Amino acid sequence: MSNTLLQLGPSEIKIKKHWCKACGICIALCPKDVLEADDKGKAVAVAPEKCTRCGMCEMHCPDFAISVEVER
Amino acid sequence: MSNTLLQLGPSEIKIKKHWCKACGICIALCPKDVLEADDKGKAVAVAPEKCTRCGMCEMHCPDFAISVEVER
Amino acid sequence: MTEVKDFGRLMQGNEACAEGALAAGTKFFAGYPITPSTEIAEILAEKLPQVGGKFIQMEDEIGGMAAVIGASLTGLKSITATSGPGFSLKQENLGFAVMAEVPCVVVNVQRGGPSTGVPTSPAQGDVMQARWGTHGDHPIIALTPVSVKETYELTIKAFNLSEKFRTPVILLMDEVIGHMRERVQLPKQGEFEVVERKKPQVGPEQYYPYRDDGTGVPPMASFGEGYRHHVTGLVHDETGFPSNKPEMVKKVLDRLHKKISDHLDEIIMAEETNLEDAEVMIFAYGSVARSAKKAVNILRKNGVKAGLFRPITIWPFPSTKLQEHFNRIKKVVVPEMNMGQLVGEVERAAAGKSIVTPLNRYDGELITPVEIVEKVQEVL
Amino acid sequence: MTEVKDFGRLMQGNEACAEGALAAGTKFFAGYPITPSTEIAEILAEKLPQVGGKFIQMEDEIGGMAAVIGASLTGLKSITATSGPGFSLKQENLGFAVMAEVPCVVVNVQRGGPSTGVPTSPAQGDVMQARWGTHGDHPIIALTPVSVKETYELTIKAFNLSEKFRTPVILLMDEVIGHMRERVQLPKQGEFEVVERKKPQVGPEQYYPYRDDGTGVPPMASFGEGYRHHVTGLVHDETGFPSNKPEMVKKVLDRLHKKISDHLDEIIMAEETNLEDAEVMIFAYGSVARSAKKAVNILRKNGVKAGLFRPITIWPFPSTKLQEHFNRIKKVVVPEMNMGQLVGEVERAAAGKSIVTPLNRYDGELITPVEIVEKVQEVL
Amino acid sequence: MFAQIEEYFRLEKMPHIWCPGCGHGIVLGAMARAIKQLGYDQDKTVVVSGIGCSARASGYLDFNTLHTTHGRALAFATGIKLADPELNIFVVMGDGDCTAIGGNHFIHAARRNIDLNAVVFNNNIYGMTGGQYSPTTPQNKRATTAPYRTIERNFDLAELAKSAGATFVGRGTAYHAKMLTDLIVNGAKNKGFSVVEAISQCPTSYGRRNKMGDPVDMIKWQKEQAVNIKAAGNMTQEQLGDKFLIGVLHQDEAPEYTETYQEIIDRAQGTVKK
Amino acid sequence: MFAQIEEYFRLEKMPHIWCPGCGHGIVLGAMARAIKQLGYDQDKTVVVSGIGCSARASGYLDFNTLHTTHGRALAFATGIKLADPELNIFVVMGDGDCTAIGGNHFIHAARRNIDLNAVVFNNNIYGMTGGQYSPTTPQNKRATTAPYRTIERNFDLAELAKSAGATFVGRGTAYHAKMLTDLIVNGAKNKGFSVVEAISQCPTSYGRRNKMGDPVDMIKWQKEQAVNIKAAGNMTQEQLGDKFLIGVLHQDEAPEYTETYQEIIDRAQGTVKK
Amino acid sequence: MESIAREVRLSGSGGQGLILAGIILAEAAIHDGLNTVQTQSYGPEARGGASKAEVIISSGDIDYPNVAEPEVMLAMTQEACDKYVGTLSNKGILIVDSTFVTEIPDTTATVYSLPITKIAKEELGRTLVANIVALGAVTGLTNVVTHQAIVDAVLARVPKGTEELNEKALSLGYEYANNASREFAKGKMLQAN
Amino acid sequence: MESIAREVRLSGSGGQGLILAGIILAEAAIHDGLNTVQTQSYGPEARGGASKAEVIISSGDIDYPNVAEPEVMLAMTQEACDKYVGTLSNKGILIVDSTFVTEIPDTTATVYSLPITKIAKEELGRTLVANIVALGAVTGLTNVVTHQAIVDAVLARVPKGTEELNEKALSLGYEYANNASREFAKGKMLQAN
Ligand SMILES: Cc1ncc(C[n+]2csc(CCOP(=O)(O)OP(=O)(O)O)c2C)c(N)n1
Ligand SMILES: Cc1ncc(C[n+]2csc(CCOP(=O)(O)OP(=O)(O)O)c2C)c(N)n1
Ligand code: SF4
Ligand code: SF4
Ligand code: SF4
Ligand code: SF4
Ligand code: SF4
Ligand code: SF4
Ligand SMILES: [Mg+2]
Ligand SMILES: [Mg+2]
Repeated sequence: MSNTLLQLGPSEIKIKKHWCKACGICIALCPKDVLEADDKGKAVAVAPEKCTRCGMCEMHCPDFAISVEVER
Repeated sequence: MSNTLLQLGPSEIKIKKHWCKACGICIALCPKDVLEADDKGKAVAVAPEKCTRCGMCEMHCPDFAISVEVER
Repeated sequence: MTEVKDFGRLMQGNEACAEGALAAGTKFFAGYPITPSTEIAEILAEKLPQVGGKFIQMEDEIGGMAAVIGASLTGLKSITATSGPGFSLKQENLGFAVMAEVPCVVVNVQRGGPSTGVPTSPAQGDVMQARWGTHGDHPIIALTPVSVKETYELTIKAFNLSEKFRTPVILLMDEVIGHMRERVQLPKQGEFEVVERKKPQVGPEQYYPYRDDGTGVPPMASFGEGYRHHVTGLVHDETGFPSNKPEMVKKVLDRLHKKISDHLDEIIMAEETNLEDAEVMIFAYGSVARSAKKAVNILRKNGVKAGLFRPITIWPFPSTKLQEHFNRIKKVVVPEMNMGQLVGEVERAAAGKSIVTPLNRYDGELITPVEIVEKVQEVL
Repeated sequence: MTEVKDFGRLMQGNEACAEGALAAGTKFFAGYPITPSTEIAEILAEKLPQVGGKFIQMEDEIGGMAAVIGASLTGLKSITATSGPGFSLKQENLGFAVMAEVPCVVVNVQRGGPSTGVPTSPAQGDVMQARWGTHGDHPIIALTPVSVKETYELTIKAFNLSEKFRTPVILLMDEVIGHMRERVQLPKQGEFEVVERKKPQVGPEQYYPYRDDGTGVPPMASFGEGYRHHVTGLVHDETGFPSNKPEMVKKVLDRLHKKISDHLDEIIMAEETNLEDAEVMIFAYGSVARSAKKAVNILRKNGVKAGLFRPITIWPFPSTKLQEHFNRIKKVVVPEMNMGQLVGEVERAAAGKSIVTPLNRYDGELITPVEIVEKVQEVL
Repeated sequence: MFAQIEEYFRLEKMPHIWCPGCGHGIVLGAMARAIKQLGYDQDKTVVVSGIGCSARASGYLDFNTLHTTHGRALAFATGIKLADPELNIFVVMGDGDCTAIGGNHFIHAARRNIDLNAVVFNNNIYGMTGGQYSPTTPQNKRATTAPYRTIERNFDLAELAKSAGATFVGRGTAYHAKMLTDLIVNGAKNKGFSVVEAISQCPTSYGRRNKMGDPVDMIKWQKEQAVNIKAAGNMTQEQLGDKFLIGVLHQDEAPEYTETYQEIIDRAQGTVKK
Repeated sequence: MFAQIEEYFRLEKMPHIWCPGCGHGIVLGAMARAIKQLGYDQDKTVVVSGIGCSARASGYLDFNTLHTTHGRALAFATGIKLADPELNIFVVMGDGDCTAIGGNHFIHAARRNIDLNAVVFNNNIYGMTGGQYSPTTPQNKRATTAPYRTIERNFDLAELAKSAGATFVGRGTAYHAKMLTDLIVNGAKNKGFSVVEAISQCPTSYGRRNKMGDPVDMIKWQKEQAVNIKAAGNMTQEQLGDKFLIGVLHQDEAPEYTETYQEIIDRAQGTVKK
Repeated sequence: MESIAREVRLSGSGGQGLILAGIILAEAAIHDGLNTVQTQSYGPEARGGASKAEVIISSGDIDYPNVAEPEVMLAMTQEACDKYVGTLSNKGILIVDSTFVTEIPDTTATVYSLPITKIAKEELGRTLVANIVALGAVTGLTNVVTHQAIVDAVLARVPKGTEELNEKALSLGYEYANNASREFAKGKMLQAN
Repeated sequence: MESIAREVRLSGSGGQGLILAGIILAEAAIHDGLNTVQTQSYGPEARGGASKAEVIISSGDIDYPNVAEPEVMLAMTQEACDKYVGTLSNKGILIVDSTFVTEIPDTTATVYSLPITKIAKEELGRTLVANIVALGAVTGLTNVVTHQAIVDAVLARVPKGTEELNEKALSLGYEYANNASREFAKGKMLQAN
């Protein structure tokens, strides 16, 4: 995966607000501080440009609410 | 047990015929050939004088039919 | 089991059950041994693999019932067999099969209870348990054979009803029938009906596993066939997914019951002997009906107009069939090898119109014809 | 549970059950959690050790029932609590307790069935199962509380009957009663009867654990007290050892039933409201009886002479008490949160004398007073 | 990308009803990704579950799904697998489901080495019924039925599975979601009974009562307490302390049940001599 | 001398109804001799059994005896022991009783380390119901429900007990009756859950069908196949072959359940602080 | 003894402590020497989703234990408000937590919109006590129980050390309610956001 | 079709093969074109203790399946003989294996005492076939089934390779019975020990 990284465009972090339950896990586990909580505690991508597409957020979201999409 | 043996009188091998089911185990396990089967297969002590009171017969009789008694 | 000329062959009741299951096309047995039903398992352990079927001895009766339901979900006709204590253990999953509408046949060869009771003696003590043993409202079908031959036939019938109505069917034998051997002349394959469950006629997208198609019984897809769906013991809607909306709860429970109660004609079987002119009815089932039949003969010889009503289907209870007679027959004797179970249903059906007298024996011995004769003479 | 002035306190039904058990002197609980009965376990987990008692969460409901029987054999008053699926699993060992005559209390807080059903909704779907759930003929006592206070009282009563008659007693609650909280003013210790099981009055040599001493209930020695004896679920003679002699089988089963049926006066409880001049009877129990009571009030206000028969003991069924009224009251409405269970017994008792009309709701909602009122108006 | 596994979900049932921060969703994701990797045909894949919060997993997945009775999932699954050995079967169980009421079916499925893939969502508690202790709750913890803290020792699920006969035993955590996916993949590839214990967090019924903080704290605890079995060899007993091992804990060869059963059929049908 | 243990028997129930040469009688004798050695008060001793030929043992012994339902003996016994920890409890089970239907109670009693003494009469078959295979029947044997021979692997009862948490696990045979007695004595002395597996012969339902000869042949087979664990260390894997080990197979220290429960009572009653 | 029963519904989502609030309200009724029955919704919806606790208060016996047409309804989430408002009595009172309930449903009931959770958060620093604030508001607006009774009931239930906080929460709710009440008396609906 | 049913009881102890004998006898009846029902005692007593297999043979239907008052009874142990003789028909036939039955109970039935097991052991070298010898005797003395039928039935049931042995056993039983029969005809009871 990591060797295809270079060929990929900037990542788009999709967050289904309706599915997000504001648990904070993605925010805590993102190594690049890409994510923050909104006033209801739900995740927002505040610095998508820093994202390395490591997948930590997506893999650990208990609610399938966050998805790191890649534009080709 | 074995060191009290010398002080004991001759052993008496009691066989409850009514309990014996003629399985042959005691006969087979007696190291001294003390026991034999009667015509119905039930155990009889044919050579009690050879008995060493090892207890094999009694301990292995599934029917509690044989008991090696010791006269004091 | 040697085939002998044309006179038929000697067969045991439990064997007839196993053979009937094979004749109905069963390909799966899971269970746990228990007297007096074990022979059914033993025979199927040998014969199922011969026809490419599967036999598994599970760790307990609960597992046996579960595995049977699992196998049926893949499309195999499946059966388990047990007796009293095991029947009690199967109750939770039996209810699951009712709720999830999974066809299967559960045989209970009744022995003396309660508890470990008298494991090797006959009884008819699980009759009410067959109806009410699992928690919650549920319909059930239970059949009681009177002979070795009928055991064969009713095992097939049990499968047919089970497949047709997507419901577990109980074959409620008793130790006398299970263990006795008698001469039987069995119908050959092709001479009896074999029903297969209804399959979906639409594509997976249009398939609703619990939608009433008008018959009350939704078509059933097997796991692995492309009709991915959800099966649960929770109350569910027609998609199969849980719902606790009051109207859905009512809807599913209503359909579960109606699919049975709307087809009583097909489900209810009873044998009536000498009832046309009878002044007294003997109501008896299972092995006791054999004694009753003999009692009727004796009574008739002695000038007493006795007749026999033998329910073959005991659940649903054949009230209507029975009530037809209560307009005329005012005396009913109900011999049972229990402390009085089905007699309660007879009384209810009689609704005060006929006097219902129980005759109970629960000491592990089959009621004799003479006992019945005497009881009839007593009530007349 | 804070004690407030003299006005009583707020208490939940399940809590009242736990408190009633403690008041009755229980020292042992074994069970397995299940909605909606779990609070009973949770409260006893906290409170039993405070009084030197024991609580154990077993690996399953079967084990819970078994452990309770074991504990009772050492002399401790013992209780287990469960709901539908767990009640099904307890059936085999419940039958053991009947057969071996081991006192214990089994609580079933009914939820929607069959199978997993609607775990959090109320129902009265296990009423017939309470009577017939285990295999074989067996007597049973089952009580149904109508309120939080009565839950407390009936839990004590259940222990009393259980100890007195050496038999398991079922406390058949429903989710409404189990989970509702209401103001209660409970009797204080000393203000209610607490029965202890009868102990042998003779020495171990003269002790027969299953010999009728004239009361039908043999004295019971505890394990460890010097009265070594044998306890089995097989049919046994008065020494406690297995016997399958027909006359012994009959003898033990007869005594098991007679010890109950000879004491119906002590066992059967029912509340009668406004029945003296009633032209229509509502027969209701458990939470539904609360709606029924309100319905009676409404009907009376509207000039309809309605009355309520509320069985508190549902098993044994209070036929005789009920029949007294059927000479006069010709219309009976039986609302139940099931598809019609106890109504069958009412019909049987009516024996055609009165017209019995069921009113069933099984969608997980409590029947409302208005529904009952309407049904009564319909039948009048 | 969720899009890659989206097809495995019944989207109309989402969002699921697990609590915020419940680990079960993470474990479910690992399962879905594993099945993706395995490339199983959806129509030929079955997910069986018992009863519990974990057991709800079956309802969210778009396979042939069966939500059974509490504790009996493996027994139902045994019937399915024996009846149709072509099917790929995953069995989702909670710790209570699997090791309390379902303990017997668990050891017997292991003994038979039947080709089922058990995924145990272990949150050390009965989540669904509100927090009673389970056979995997460690000692000295609080639960609604353990107001004075638990005194019972907990099962080592992996040890139990191994001694009963399972031929693949792995343990992962919600935190180690990637490894968990791999464990499920490898378990599925094992022809025989495979157990993957997935340590999951239940903030609602376990974490709160045991002062384990919020979901984030709980998942971080998993990170800290878990030791990869490959690294464990170089650690002293002291260093290990009360940490737990993750990774492939046991792997073994043994005949698989449904395959051996086929031999019986062959013998019975005379294809092969008895 | 039988006279020494005679008092422990209900002589009026004898002779027992086990078949000629059935190993269960030998194991029962070993139990009685062990209790003699332990010097337990008859009134304070309880024998609980399940259902099976083995389970009949309770009826022949003059203690407080309880003959329960099939598979549930340990659960009944758990109630008895917790209710009255003063009682010495022996739990007699058949292999089917203990490891098939009763498997769950077995592993949980072990996990709790409750002070019960399980004696498993293992004849590798369901004797009472006439010879169906059990979870301890070795592979490739004949049984009424295995007309094509067994394909399931058998449990290693001792391994299972150990991994579930039993603190004393021993194995003996009817042939090694003296050692069996000692094992039962040592198991009883262990404060915690003890398991003694007693290999017994069932000539009627197992031996005959598997051509193992008469009872004498079967008991000699035990002599030949059993290897004392103390001697096993000096043997090669080859020498061991399919022989089995006897002796004390596992011993361990752990808090006993009823003792720990007493601590809960103390805490709840405020004797000790929570 | 026939008498009028007053029915109160407290609704919101799982974690808002409304069941405790219902229990306290019922206990307050007992302090007042009244009869009371408290019920609540169980089930999956009790965890997340809309949930409710209901209390019936009466000087007479309470037979039918369910609330059919409550006179008073508290709604602390939009979902709960929408789901449960339907059976509210026409002449009833609806109290919504304006922190979460932004759309007032169509109803003929009198509506009070109070920023309950906001009050708890901003004036007390603890959203946790929103339920107690709500209790203050409900009792202040309806007098289903006396003020002393609700104070006593709250104090008897809350953990040691939090008495002051809770009493304050209760008072705040009471105050806001009184203001709202007064303002309503002036003939306009209060939107105290 | 009403017709007389003939009831036969074969009794002895668990290991003597009497259930198989009962099955064979019933199958012989089928060979004769008759109806038949076979039952047996199960339970602890079936293993050790006295046990029995019973056969009813009739040209008509057989409803009640139990043997109440057998016309023919075989007893191959003393215990079985004592236990079951009571219900033997007064005019019935009792055939005892004199190898084991040494005390003939008080009975008005006609008694034939034949050394069945001894014959099997001494003349055939296999006590195992005592049950077949017994069948020969029973059918020889009673004609409940035809000779051909019993021969066919035995041959159909026994393991391959043992046909000759079993046929011989059957014949021996038949012969002894005929002799006994003849001797009985001479008016004295046979004690062929
Ligand atoms: C026979 C039966 N007993 C008890 C229950 C109640 N029950 C439902 S889920 C559950 C335990 C859930 O715990 P676990 O299996 O660990 O799953 P989790 O909810 O923690 O994921 C229990 C006891 C039931 N449904 N059926
Ligand atoms: C619930 C239940 N299931 C099945 C049985 C039937 N049953 C009685 S004993 C037994 C097995 C006996 O085998 P084992 O436990 O090994 O004891 P053994 O007879 O070999 O000593 C079985 C299956 C029963 N009594 N109860
Ligand atoms: S993919 Fe990794 S870096 Fe990007 S937002 Fe998620 S956790 Fe952060
Ligand atoms: S992990 Fe998922 S549910 Fe939790 S905050 Fe992030 S997006 Fe929301
Ligand atoms: S005691 Fe030993 S030597 Fe004596 S008879 Fe018995 S086995 Fe033989
Ligand atoms: S071992 Fe016992 S039963 Fe067997 S032959 Fe010897 S005395 Fe008889
Ligand atoms: S209760 Fe626990 S396990 Fe259940 S959904 Fe909530 S967090 Fe998850
Ligand atoms: S069947 Fe087997 S276990 Fe049972 S008594 Fe006979 S030999 Fe012993
Ligand atoms: Mg869990
Ligand atoms: Mg065994």
